[in-house]
Amino acid sequence: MKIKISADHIRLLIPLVSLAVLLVAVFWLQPRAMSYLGLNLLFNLAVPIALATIAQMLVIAVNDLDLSIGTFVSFAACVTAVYMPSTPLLGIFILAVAIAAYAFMGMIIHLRDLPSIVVTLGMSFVWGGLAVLILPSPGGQAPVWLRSMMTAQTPIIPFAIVASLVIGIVAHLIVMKSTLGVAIRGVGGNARSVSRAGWSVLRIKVAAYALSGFFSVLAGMALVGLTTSADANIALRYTLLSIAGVILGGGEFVGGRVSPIGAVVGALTLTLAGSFLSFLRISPDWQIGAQGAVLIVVLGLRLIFSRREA
Amino acid sequence: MTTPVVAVRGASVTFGAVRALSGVDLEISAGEAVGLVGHNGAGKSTIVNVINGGLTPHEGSVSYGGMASGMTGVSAARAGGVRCVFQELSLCSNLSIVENARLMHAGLTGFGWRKRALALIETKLSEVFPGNRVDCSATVGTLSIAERQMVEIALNFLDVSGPPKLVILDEPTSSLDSALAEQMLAHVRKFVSGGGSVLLISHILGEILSTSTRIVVMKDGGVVAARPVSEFTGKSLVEAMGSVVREKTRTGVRTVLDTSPTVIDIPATPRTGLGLKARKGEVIGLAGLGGHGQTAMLLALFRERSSNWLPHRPDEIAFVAGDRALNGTFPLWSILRNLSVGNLGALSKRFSVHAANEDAVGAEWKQKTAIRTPDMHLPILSLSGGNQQKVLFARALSTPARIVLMDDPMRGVDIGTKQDVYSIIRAEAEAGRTFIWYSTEMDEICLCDRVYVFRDGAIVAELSGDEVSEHNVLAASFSGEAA
Amino acid sequence: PHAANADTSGKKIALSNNYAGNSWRQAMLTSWDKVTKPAVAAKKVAAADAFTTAENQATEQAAQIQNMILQGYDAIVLNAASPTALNGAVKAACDAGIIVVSFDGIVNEPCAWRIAVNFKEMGRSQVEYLSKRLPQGGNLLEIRGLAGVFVDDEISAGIHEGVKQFPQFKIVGSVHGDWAQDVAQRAVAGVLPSLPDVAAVVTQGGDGYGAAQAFEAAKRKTPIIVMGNREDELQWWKKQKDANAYETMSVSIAPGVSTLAFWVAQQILDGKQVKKDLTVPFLRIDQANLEDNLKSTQKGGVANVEYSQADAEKVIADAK
Amino acid sequence: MTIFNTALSKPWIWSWLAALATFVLTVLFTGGASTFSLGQATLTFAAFSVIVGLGQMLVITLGPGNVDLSVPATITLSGTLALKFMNTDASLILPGLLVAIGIGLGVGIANYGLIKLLRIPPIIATLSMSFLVQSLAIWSNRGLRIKPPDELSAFTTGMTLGIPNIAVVGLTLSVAIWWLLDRSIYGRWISAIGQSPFAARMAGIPVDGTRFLTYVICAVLAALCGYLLACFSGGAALNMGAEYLLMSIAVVVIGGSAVAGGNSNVPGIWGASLFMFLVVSMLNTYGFGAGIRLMLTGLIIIAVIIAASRRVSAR
Ligand SMILES: Nc1ncnc2c1ncn2[C@@H]1O[C@H](COP(=O)(O)OP(=O)(O)OP(=O)(O)O)[C@@H](O)[C@H]1O
Ligand SMILES: Nc1ncnc2c1ncn2[C@@H]1O[C@H](COP(=O)(O)OP(=O)(O)OP(=O)(O)O)[C@@H](O)[C@H]1O
Ligand SMILES: [Mg+2]
Ligand SMILES: [Mg+2]
Repeated sequence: MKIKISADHIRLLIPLVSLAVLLVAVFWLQPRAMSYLGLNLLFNLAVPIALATIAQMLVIAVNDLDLSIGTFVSFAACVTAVYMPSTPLLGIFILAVAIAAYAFMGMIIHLRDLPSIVVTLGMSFVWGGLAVLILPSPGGQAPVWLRSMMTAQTPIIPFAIVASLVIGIVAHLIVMKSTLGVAIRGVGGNARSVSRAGWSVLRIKVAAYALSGFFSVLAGMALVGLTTSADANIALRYTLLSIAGVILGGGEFVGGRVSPIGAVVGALTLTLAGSFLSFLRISPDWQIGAQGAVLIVVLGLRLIFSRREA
Repeated sequence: MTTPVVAVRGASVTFGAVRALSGVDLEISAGEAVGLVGHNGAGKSTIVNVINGGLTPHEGSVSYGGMASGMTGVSAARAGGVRCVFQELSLCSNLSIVENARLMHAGLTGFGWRKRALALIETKLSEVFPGNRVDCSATVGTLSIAERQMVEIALNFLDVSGPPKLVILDEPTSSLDSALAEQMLAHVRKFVSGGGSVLLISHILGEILSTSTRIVVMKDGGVVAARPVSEFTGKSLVEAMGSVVREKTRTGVRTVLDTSPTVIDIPATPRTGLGLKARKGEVIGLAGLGGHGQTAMLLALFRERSSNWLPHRPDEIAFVAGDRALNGTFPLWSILRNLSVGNLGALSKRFSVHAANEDAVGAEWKQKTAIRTPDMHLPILSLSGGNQQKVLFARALSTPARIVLMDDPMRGVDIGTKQDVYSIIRAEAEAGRTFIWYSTEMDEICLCDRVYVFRDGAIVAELSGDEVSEHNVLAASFSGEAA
Repeated sequence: PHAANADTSGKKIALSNNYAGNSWRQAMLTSWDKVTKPAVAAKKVAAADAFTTAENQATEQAAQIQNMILQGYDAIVLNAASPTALNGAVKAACDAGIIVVSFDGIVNEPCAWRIAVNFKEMGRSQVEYLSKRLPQGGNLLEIRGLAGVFVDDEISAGIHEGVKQFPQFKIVGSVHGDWAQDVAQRAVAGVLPSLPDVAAVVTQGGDGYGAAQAFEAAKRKTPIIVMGNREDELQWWKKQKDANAYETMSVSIAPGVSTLAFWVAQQILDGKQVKKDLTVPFLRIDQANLEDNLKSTQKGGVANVEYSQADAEKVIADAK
Repeated sequence: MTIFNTALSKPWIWSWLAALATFVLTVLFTGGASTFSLGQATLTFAAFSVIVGLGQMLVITLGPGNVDLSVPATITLSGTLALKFMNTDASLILPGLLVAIGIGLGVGIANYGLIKLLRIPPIIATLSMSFLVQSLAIWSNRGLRIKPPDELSAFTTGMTLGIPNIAVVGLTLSVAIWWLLDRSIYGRWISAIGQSPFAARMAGIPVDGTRFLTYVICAVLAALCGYLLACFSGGAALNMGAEYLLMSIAVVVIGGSAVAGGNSNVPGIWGASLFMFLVVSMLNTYGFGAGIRLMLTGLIIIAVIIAASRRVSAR
């Protein structure tokens, strides 16, 4: 009698519908995009964004916000491009230390009860500074294996789509299915009751931040694989993109309500929105404004479903 | 002689200037149901926190089942088989019931734990609350408050790796209606007769008297009486708590009301043919089982009569929340600010809040509603649950509002204060205020001039004057389907 | 003159631009518009569309280029956010048979053409000029651009080279002005109180006026500030020149170089053999031609030159 | 009274201490010679951050997720349009100011319109709006720099009794906002909303009206800052606001306002604004390269916030 649509399904439905609508619009404007090559070109730059969005989502899941993701991904990209081709061990070591620094940041935030926004804002300067030190002017080089991985010709389905699917599923398993994921979201929902149940909220938060750092590192590496080189400012915009991606994907800033698949879909949607505008060929004066308009329209779609949320 | 499940010896706890516990001894043995009563702020929740390891006493000790006292804190308590249903709901509302169970029970590991957990919860839930209609695969956020409370209770009785030895229930029935409360108490009795032990806290003395084997009375941070239940009567229990029982103050039908002007008039719904009408000076009760639309109606009434865009006219309507954490208190603020926020306009000159006026109003209501605090400038969260509720009450009553909406406002308020508030309500009603009062307690419903009974989101019966009685309300609550 | 003269009237050219947030870029877009509109009307090419990304980011520009591949452009004229980070997308475009011509912000992917300005020389020449004005040397304040960006690094390297060449100069302070007047003003005002006497300010363009303002606010003697061809800088210079015979020079790349890139792309589409690396001189203004340049510069804009098809042919021929 | 008030007033102390320390360190570099001129420069530039920071603070006080990212674009648009409107004509100074304020009103109304009508989270709504506003600025003037009227330019760069006029303006606005926040009913309202919008609604607070007003005030302050900044630096540039995105947020949080909303303070904004200018000046003065400079800036911010945190948790 009653059709059971849970809040979680709605959360996922909205981004999927937005993506589908945009995709139809893009195909209509540019039928050439409807091909193996076309889909790859449309979506391959969404792969690092999707990874960064997952990283942001992990932090949002524990009710924090990470303003340093953009500079951290840039930093990871610089390390990858500078050290990975010649001295991979050193590169891996630096990245591992960076992930540990992320975990440490989570620890400080929890122990001192600091606002994550301020700490990550401060860290964004630190990562930016380190990136400039490592790579004062653009350059470096993608390691061959990374380049060939990111430009792989997968059968039938383009690599960009395969990669997005894999990212979504892995993140879903970690965040929605594993015990650690339950604990992470539990801390976002009600940290007090998680600690009353005998868990160490500190350890959970540290794990969330470490995972976030790990996904950010992957984002940086994927980015270098696509662009073939790095610079210190390469991913600054990922901070806002990743936040927008999480929200677009149905996540909420507080309360541990997140959706990994939604986040990946959100990242794809954001990327596609940019292409959609290119294909519309608006006057250069208004191209920037049109990006805003598209964001508004895509998020406005949520209104259609909002009667249920209210 | 068996070793006690938990033994608290000489525990003292202080919060700044407040001495919440002073040298309390408490032992609970297997097969015992200990009822814990006391006024708001007596220290009941504090001793609960000491027992479950969340709070280390500043003096004294806690030990579990004679275990070596090497372990401390929450993990020691859990290892000792202590489970706790807290006064405020404490599930993660963004997680599913199953996931909450996973967080609560470390034993739920390994492949397929979700399936196992689901089965365990479904069994336990229908064991404690037979005939419930809770969807055990749902996310907690989609459940009503009563359902959440039911789930939380069931989760704490869950037998994952060994049954719980001691279950602490801190005002577990405050958001349950009487039928559900009775089911829960029945389960407690069964659990205790099976060798488990329970610490039950409630302000509803009937529950304590009917369920406990032993009653401990607390007052101002200390234990003042601890005797088997057979040595107490309702009256002696109240006296032990330090309050005086007053006669029921029902004054009979006040006929003057029939001529006073109508202040609220909600047209009849076609389904049941009944609407809601309230006159100046009336106390209207909203009754029925919990979760049948009473809160929704109060929220709608308030929204309708107050603007979301323009400053509110405080002489129109005021609201007393029942769910403090959700829509009542402002946690960063002092007690005083929490109280004065409802009527800032009257305390201000040219939009600027006048500190002296504010202090005066604070002092007046601190005294009127007996808020237990040394200083109204302390944070609101330093108050016990019941005292926070009094602040919300004072917030509404200190406005000149003609209509006061009350959403089960006496949750967790002790009996002495309740009686004070009842008489304030009476006096204010006589002075011309209208009260719309949703309550889950039958005693309170019986104090109202007129009562509307709710079922499935609509009014199914209107009772007035002498028709207002427990029997009639219950009959109307359950008769909906036949009509 | 050459054998293969393909018809370019059916060819579509796109401008990929990564930033529109300053007057230089706006002048660049205006020049593009001014030159390509008549070219399209005269059926020299079928289309010359300009695209700008919302944020100054290599990743967004890479996506933009990939979209242009899908849109079927025959050539892409590119002012790149990064000399290397677009290489993946540029390679993909080349592989799809698209001509890529980069200018100002050039890319180092070998398949693309580059119309470069010798930024290093631009920096070095500033010091050389100063050595003539101040033979005895003095203290320099360096205002740099945006940290981590190629152009900033190049010009700064040139300046340091110049200082090595003319060791009577010493850089006593270096701040990042992000190529913006107000940022430069803020940064200079912050270090100025702790600096010794400054004889001259070497800049990267777009920051000279801010520096002048900061010196004025600190009530310090105005040093020789090398300007960057912005109209307000020239205007200020003119005022100082008239009042107290103030002397300096101004140097920057002309925004109209976008139109040169357009014609070069057209020539390549036309089948011309064009060397991969072309250079254009930077646009320098001196005491003598200040008034002329001021007259021809739009109020509030940047000193500019636009290129014709003939200019492009000449540049190509010269490079041979 | 006293316990509560002193506890509340503590979080901002740390940004002031940090500002003082950086000031002393910078001045020491020159053996004290630069005290006065550095002080003046600091006051001037800090005042701009203060003006936008005040508005941002009110918005952040509204609770988690509330932040106005359209501040930079609003600064740019109001600077551009006001200067274009005045076109160096001194008689249009006041109407020009009204144009700037009008732009602030417009952006604020539009921001809240998106948030309320389309239920878009504020971060994204104001980000989208900033793109639109930036486009408007590009379209309206294409980046041409028009000079401010001479009188206005003299006022914005001038001093009164040795204090920069801009700082006087900033101070006046700060006092006004401090009154709003600490003394007025409106201040209680935004604090309540920041703690729990639902509880605020049920306490009879006009939640939408208050939030609307807050977003409008923030945009108007940004527009005012744009007007002054454009006049101060001799013309509007399309990127003149970019600096103030991170800056406006940083001064609020470093100043000790609770990011979770509900609790904020005005003196902290000043301390943090002075500090943010001084820290860059100090590192520039000591001649650090860009990389080291950025790193140290970040580490100092974190150190300040850790030092401040002990106070906050003792409350
Ligand atoms: N975190 C705290 N900070 C300061 N004071 C506190 C704190 N927690 C409790 N108190 C004080 O300790 C005393 C005991 O509180 P407790 O919560 O144990 O009362 P209670 O008996 O559970 O009351 P109620 O029936 O209202 O729930 C009260 O006076 C309360 O104000
Ligand atoms: N305290 C509250 N604050 C906010 N929303 C509430 C509250 N209580 C109920 N609601 C919402 O009001 C609507 C009606 O709720 P419901 O029918 O359960 O009211 P009720 O019968 O008073 O319930 P209860 O007895 O649990 O308070 C639901 O959408 C619910 O989410
Ligand atoms: Mg209690
Ligand atoms: Mg209710």
